[in-house]
Amino acid sequence: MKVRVTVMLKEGVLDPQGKAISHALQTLGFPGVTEVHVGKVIELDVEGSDQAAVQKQAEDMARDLLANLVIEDFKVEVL
Amino acid sequence: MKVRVTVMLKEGVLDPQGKAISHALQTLGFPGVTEVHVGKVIELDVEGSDQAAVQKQAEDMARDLLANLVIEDFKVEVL
Amino acid sequence: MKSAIVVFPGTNRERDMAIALKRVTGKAPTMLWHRDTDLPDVDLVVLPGGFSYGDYLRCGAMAAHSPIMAAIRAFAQKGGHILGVCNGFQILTETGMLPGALLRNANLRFLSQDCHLRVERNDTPFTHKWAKDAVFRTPLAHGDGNYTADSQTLEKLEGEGLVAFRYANAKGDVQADDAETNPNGSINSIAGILSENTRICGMMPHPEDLVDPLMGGEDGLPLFEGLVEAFVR
Amino acid sequence: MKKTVDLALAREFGLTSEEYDRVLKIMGRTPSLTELGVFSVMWSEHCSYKSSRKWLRTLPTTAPWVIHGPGENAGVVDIGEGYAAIFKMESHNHPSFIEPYQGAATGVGGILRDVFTMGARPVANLNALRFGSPDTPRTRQIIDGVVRGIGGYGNCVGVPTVGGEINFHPAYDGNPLVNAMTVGIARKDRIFLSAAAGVGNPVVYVGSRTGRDGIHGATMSSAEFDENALAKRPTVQVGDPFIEKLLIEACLELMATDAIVAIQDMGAAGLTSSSVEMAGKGGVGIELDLDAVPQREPGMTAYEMMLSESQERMLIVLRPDRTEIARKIFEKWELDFAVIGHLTDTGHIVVKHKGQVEADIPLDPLAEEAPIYDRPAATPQAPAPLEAVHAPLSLDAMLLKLVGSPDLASRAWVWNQYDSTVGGQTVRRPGAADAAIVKIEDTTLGLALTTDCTPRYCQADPKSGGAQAVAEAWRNITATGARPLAVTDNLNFGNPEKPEIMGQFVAAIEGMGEACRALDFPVVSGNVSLYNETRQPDGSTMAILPTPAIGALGVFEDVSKAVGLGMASESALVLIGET
Ligand SMILES: Nc1ncnc2c1ncn2[C@@H]1O[C@H](COP(=O)(O)OP(=O)(O)O)[C@@H](O)[C@H]1O
Repeated sequence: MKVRVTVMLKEGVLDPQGKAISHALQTLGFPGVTEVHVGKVIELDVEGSDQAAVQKQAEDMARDLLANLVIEDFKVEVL
Repeated sequence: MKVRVTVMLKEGVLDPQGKAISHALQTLGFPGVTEVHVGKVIELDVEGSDQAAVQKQAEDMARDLLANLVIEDFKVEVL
Repeated sequence: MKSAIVVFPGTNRERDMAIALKRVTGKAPTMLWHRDTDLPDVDLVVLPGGFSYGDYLRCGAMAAHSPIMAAIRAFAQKGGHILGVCNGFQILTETGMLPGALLRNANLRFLSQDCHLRVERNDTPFTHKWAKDAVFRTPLAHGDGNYTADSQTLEKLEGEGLVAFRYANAKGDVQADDAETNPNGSINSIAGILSENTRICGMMPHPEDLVDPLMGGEDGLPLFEGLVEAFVR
Repeated sequence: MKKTVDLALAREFGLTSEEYDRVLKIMGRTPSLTELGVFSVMWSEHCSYKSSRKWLRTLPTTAPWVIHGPGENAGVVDIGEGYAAIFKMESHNHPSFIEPYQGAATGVGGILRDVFTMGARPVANLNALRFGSPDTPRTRQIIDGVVRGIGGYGNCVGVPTVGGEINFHPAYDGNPLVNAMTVGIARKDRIFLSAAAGVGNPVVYVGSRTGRDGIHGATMSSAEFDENALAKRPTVQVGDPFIEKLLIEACLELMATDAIVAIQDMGAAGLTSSSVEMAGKGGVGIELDLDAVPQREPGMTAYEMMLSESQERMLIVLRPDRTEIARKIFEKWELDFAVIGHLTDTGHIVVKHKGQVEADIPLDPLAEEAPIYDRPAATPQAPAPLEAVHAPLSLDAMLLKLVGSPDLASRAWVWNQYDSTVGGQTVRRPGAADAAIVKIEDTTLGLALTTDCTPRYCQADPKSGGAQAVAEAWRNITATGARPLAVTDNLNFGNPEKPEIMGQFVAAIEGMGEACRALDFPVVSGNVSLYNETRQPDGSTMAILPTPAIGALGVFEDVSKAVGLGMASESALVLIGET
């Protein structure tokens, strides 16, 4: 099954990338952009056919490796 | 409006990060993972209320700056 | 030779480059700011190394949209000479002035070490002080130097002889799948390429950091001496 | 976050009941939350050196070539031809355990600011690292993150990382040490200090915006805070080396004008310590209007802004007629710039927010009545006799074992991730000499730089261990041909409230002082990191090995005479000294 894990910085954590991109967009002539946040997306092919089990396994993977819970939150979607 | 731009390496472009993650997942005891792809997700707050116009603007931003079409594909979702 | 160096926010090897250029021309190059919209009358424009805009998003992506890049594009169209080193190379690929792209190093780490480069042709202003197939040592320092291009582009580069430098061992042997000699994993061990008219050169390593015996050698000097000879005026 | 200010809260903030009594006496009333926050950070071990000050005073700090010793943001020594070298070492141990990459990265950022604040262009970074056993996965993760973090920050700001040292010992399993050192160069008549002057002069904030980063970083246990806020509130500061690079260039550009009266970076306890220290040193008052502070998040309270540890920020007192010149420079570099207050003649720090006075504290007693402790120190026990060492069966096997041991193995994996050549002045890169060597651009001058300490010696005998660290640094510098000039230190120890730890601390300083005096090698800056202990499963705590890391600097009049380690063929090998 295909799984998508999205990892974003926690609210309130400085996001230097987002800041720099929003700044660049302004000067590029896209003035309407107010906030930018940058995160990672990790797409996985996981063996198995039980949606709940795959979801659980992906959450474990996110906690153990894919996200840094000190500064990041994650979201798991089984596609 | 909130917009999410997802940027992934094109198929065929080497993705050492994906490989490293899939390897690390194996050694961490997640044997069932076969393929891993890593990409970026950029969430933007864009002024405007016309869904189509915002979609178009985000696509322009993606083409101009957020993705490098030589190596990357992108997808725009107005949320 | 009259030369200019472009400084973007986050550029950090402009001083190294200025030292190298001054060493061969006897005069300090003009420093340009990324917001400038005109170029002075120069023979060579250099995009130096660093982390323009923090290299956030992608290396060189935001600098490629700086105001000065329009003037640099026009300069290129008129046949001007441009050297892009490290971040400068990344910026040139991001603008499309050179083909291909630079990905994360294959081992996913920043690399700071010496490497050896083999000179692939010596009939360009950038390479003519070396013999063809000469090998020279130079430092490299980057996290995203893994050159890639689609097969069509690659065919063209190789077919038209637009590869300037390849990573090699000290004897000049090239082996793309060997991490010792091709440290960042570049396709075909490509370290530097040329535009079709051979007037734009982009390369990842830093010959400008090896132009003084006190800093460990002068192996990078021929690049700069060659440029000066190409523009005697 | 409405909290009643009382002894219980003061305790949560890390003050003792005696210290809280002192606060009440100084204020003559119950302090506000913001005021309590200011006292607690200013009187924290980190800012007040309350356990160590008495002993630090015993170190030699002067020599004819010392321009500024301890007390400024960094030490300053005369290196000739009108130039000064400015340098300091600082720890980021705890943050590097919580989040190794960001902890180490912001450690590098912090020490860079201490140096360029004084007018120097940073020319070299070094580090001194201690990790637990390299075969545990957690330690490997920490090493990886710390090394990436040091590289990630240093490489981006474009300051070469030219040297350092690494040791391993299980005592650092839960408490790695990340000590970072920066060396900068300035004209010796263009050095900038932090003492504010000139009643009415504007106080200016530049750099990144203020967020709720690391608010309880310095003092308090976070658990006491309202759970919800905590989950969202980052305890870890994230660094932005790109902004730091712009800040360096903008500050140096401003420093080339005559606009600056005083300047100080916002380090631990950010706005509080910078404003209190600048005003205190200058003997003036200061009034801040927090509404003007550039903010990253909406709804921040005065307390949060005063205690935020957001990175990449500086506080500057300007000549009033130069404010516009300064504003233009920071606009050019695309950095936030805001006049957030002015100097007064009241001798108080007054903090206003939304029309309210949130804090009003007399500065003299805040500094002068800061606690200082003479903690009981047990004399360290004589080192235990070593077990007999048997002659190895095979010298070859022994050599292999030594070369393969973590403490002696090649560090190339580490330094190959650090840009050591940016700047074009690196004469000897890591591994090429006993000390790193950098040239001073446009001169024949050069600097030899090293960091040294052998914790297991300090464990066995803190006094000789402290002396040995200084001596080793001195030897590493002289071995390159440079003349040793001065020392910075980073004293990493356990809990000073334990007499045996305090004993280690006192003895190590005694040893360092003796060696520094004997070698005419003064200490011009430094940092103390105490309470480096980890709770064990059985409830006891384990302290790190006593680790007084020494950073040292020497000068070459003619750097082309420097010698390295590489042996030319047919050269003779001479051993000097008794074996
Ligand atoms: N953390 C580090 N960062 C950069 N360089 C390092 C680090 N650790 C060690 N080095 C370098 O490795 C070399 C050998 O280190 P070390 O064994 O500690 O030297 P020494 O015995 O001279 O003190 C030196 O050049 C030192 O600067």
